[in-house]
Amino acid sequence: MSAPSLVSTRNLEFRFGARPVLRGLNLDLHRGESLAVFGSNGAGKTTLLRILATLLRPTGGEAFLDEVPLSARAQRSHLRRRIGFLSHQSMLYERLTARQNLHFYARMYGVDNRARRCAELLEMVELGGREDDPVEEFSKGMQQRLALARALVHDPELVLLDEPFSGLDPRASSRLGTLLQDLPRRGKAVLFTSHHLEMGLGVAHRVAILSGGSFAFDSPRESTSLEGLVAAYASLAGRGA
Amino acid sequence: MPRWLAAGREVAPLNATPPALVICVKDLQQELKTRESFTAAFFFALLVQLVFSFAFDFQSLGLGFQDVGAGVLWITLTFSSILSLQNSFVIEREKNCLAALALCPCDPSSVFLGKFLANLIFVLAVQAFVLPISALFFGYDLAAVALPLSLVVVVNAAGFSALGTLFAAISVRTRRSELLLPLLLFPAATPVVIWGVKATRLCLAGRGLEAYEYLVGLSACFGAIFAVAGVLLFDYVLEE
Amino acid sequence: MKNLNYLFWAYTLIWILLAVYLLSLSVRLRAVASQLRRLKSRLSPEEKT
Amino acid sequence: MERLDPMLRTIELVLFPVVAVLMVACLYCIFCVVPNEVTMGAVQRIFYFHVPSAWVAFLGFFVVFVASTLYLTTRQLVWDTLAHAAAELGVLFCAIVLLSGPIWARPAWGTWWTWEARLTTTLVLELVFVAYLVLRSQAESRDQAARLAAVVGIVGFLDVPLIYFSVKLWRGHHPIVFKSGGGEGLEPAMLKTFMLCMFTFTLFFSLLLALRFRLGLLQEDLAEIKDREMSPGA
Repeated sequence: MSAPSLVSTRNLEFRFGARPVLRGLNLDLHRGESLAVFGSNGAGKTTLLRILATLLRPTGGEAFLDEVPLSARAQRSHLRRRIGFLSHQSMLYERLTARQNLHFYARMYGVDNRARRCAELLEMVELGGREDDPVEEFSKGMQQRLALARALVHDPELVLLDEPFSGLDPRASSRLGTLLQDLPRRGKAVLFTSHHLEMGLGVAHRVAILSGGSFAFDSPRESTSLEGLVAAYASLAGRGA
Repeated sequence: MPRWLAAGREVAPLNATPPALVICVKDLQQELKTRESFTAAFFFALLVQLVFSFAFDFQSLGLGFQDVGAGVLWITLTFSSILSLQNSFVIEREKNCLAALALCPCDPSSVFLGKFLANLIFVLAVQAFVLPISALFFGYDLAAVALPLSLVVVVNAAGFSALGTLFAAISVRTRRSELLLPLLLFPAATPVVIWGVKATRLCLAGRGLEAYEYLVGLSACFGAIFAVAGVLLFDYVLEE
Repeated sequence: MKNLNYLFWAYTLIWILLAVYLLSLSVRLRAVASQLRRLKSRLSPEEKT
Repeated sequence: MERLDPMLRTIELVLFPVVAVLMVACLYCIFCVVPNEVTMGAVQRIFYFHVPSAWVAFLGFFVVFVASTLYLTTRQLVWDTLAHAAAELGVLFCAIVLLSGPIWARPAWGTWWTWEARLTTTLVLELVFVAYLVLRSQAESRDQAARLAAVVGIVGFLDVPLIYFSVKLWRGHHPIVFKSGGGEGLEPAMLKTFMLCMFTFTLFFSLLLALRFRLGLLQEDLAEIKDREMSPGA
């Protein structure tokens, strides 16, 4: 691919205290591409996502969105408008209704046509009809779906999802899978982490394994078999941080 | 010139609601739904007054309310404010909404201003209910001093909330935030409490505004200083 | 000279406070330094390999 | 940090004998040279330690302020280590002020504690910076402790004049400490001794700061080595 990548990192490093989490991680992700990142617990998947979401600042190296360094302070709000982030925690206000939550974030991101956008998203995550119920009455899966809608409320170009499949029933999982395939078609770049190798491989254009602080395995889907991925994961993920 | 520099700072569209206001409205919505902050602060304020009337038996000691009333009112206000300040950020921490706020494409100072505004409104709402009740309890004429007293309360509560919002955001990031907030806030808020008590005492004694306008001015300065400090420093508090 | 006992206690207390702090400083310094030495000696052979 | 350690050691080595000699000189002056104050008697001699302690405590809080600002602008943890060291010393010297103040107040005013402006300000400041130290101990990570503490350090320092002014408005009178027999101002011996004490305490503070700073740096090294040990393949 010759077009410049939407998101890239050069020698990204992150230390927690003195403990290195990421070491010299290089990543390139283009528009219209999705990448599934696997790795054992503590491999730094979440850290990577949080850095790309501008929530953490790397201790070394730099990450770029469209060649703009993520640390560029003057550009920060501009950058953040283009990034959507789904974290482990739902980032929803439990006492507010689904609609109020979405409207709040839509306002914060300055989304035009708020009402329509929110209705659209609620429909997409199949929460139509429940939009005026407080989030605390939702099941885990419903909350996860609403959290996903929240992350997409401002139609971000870069979509970062941390374990999006967790807490979803099979039906919702397959819906999410369809969505993750649909987003790249609309020119978005998607990066998500998962424990579920098969699901990730089925959805993403590329799969990568994070081990030892950088990508130890990074390959397009076409040239990866599930058996190969499982074998690679088994040999790499055991190697600690 | 690199492309990212040329792109220029993005300006929010004019018709958009300022983020600070959006946050404040969100907090009010939440509070209207549950009333948990108000209920807790209100009943706590009543309890404090109750304990005071037990502790200082005004009637048999022959104390008038203007002698100790200012102190009672300020202890009530500061202690109950701590509760709502705490709650205001505990709510944000529950599902890590704090991170979502930090990620919003607005200036971190807007988050501070929004939370500050919402906190101030809570404190004043609680006071609006507590003051009449304390007037009933302690038998002083609230109507006669209502206007100057509310000026004193508004200005000093603003100063207290400005510093309190900053410190609540700090303490909520630590383990045992509920212990840390009073520990941080009470000593640092000494000035605004002293000036508030002094002004309230003069006010309750029926003195004219000119007798304590300098105190109100000083409290306003206190509020301004820490509001500016909050605006400038909140970025570091929000950062993960 | 009046109030000599107050003077005596004031200086005694100040010196006790300072001594306690200095003692805690030296204890902490020594503990950290010895731990550092231990760790370094344990680490260095590993690093050579 | 490798650069700082020998420098701090040198400072300590140079300052230690100087401070020791000066401290002895101070004590000699305070107890053998200076005349008795007329109204307060011997107890006035507390002030040769009381006032310099207060000065040094404020100096400590000022260092916290400067180091905190530098930390937030440069993000070098060294500055935070310095701020932590200075805060601890500020709290220590504040405690000395709070200890020696009442001992003087008892014979002079007949009461242990008085809500007098400077004493109260010192108490409030002590509480602010004790809270600062508690905050540090309760933070979830080193970086977070540094960032949050820096904000509190800056805000706490901005608060100092406000606290002093407010307490002064609330309660007045601090004693005039140096009034000698003649009434024509300060006795020269008193002034000289006082200046000597101020100078000695400043150096003493610097010595302690260097020691405490070095301790902080060593602790940092230690934590780093421990972290590195826990993460394999480093």
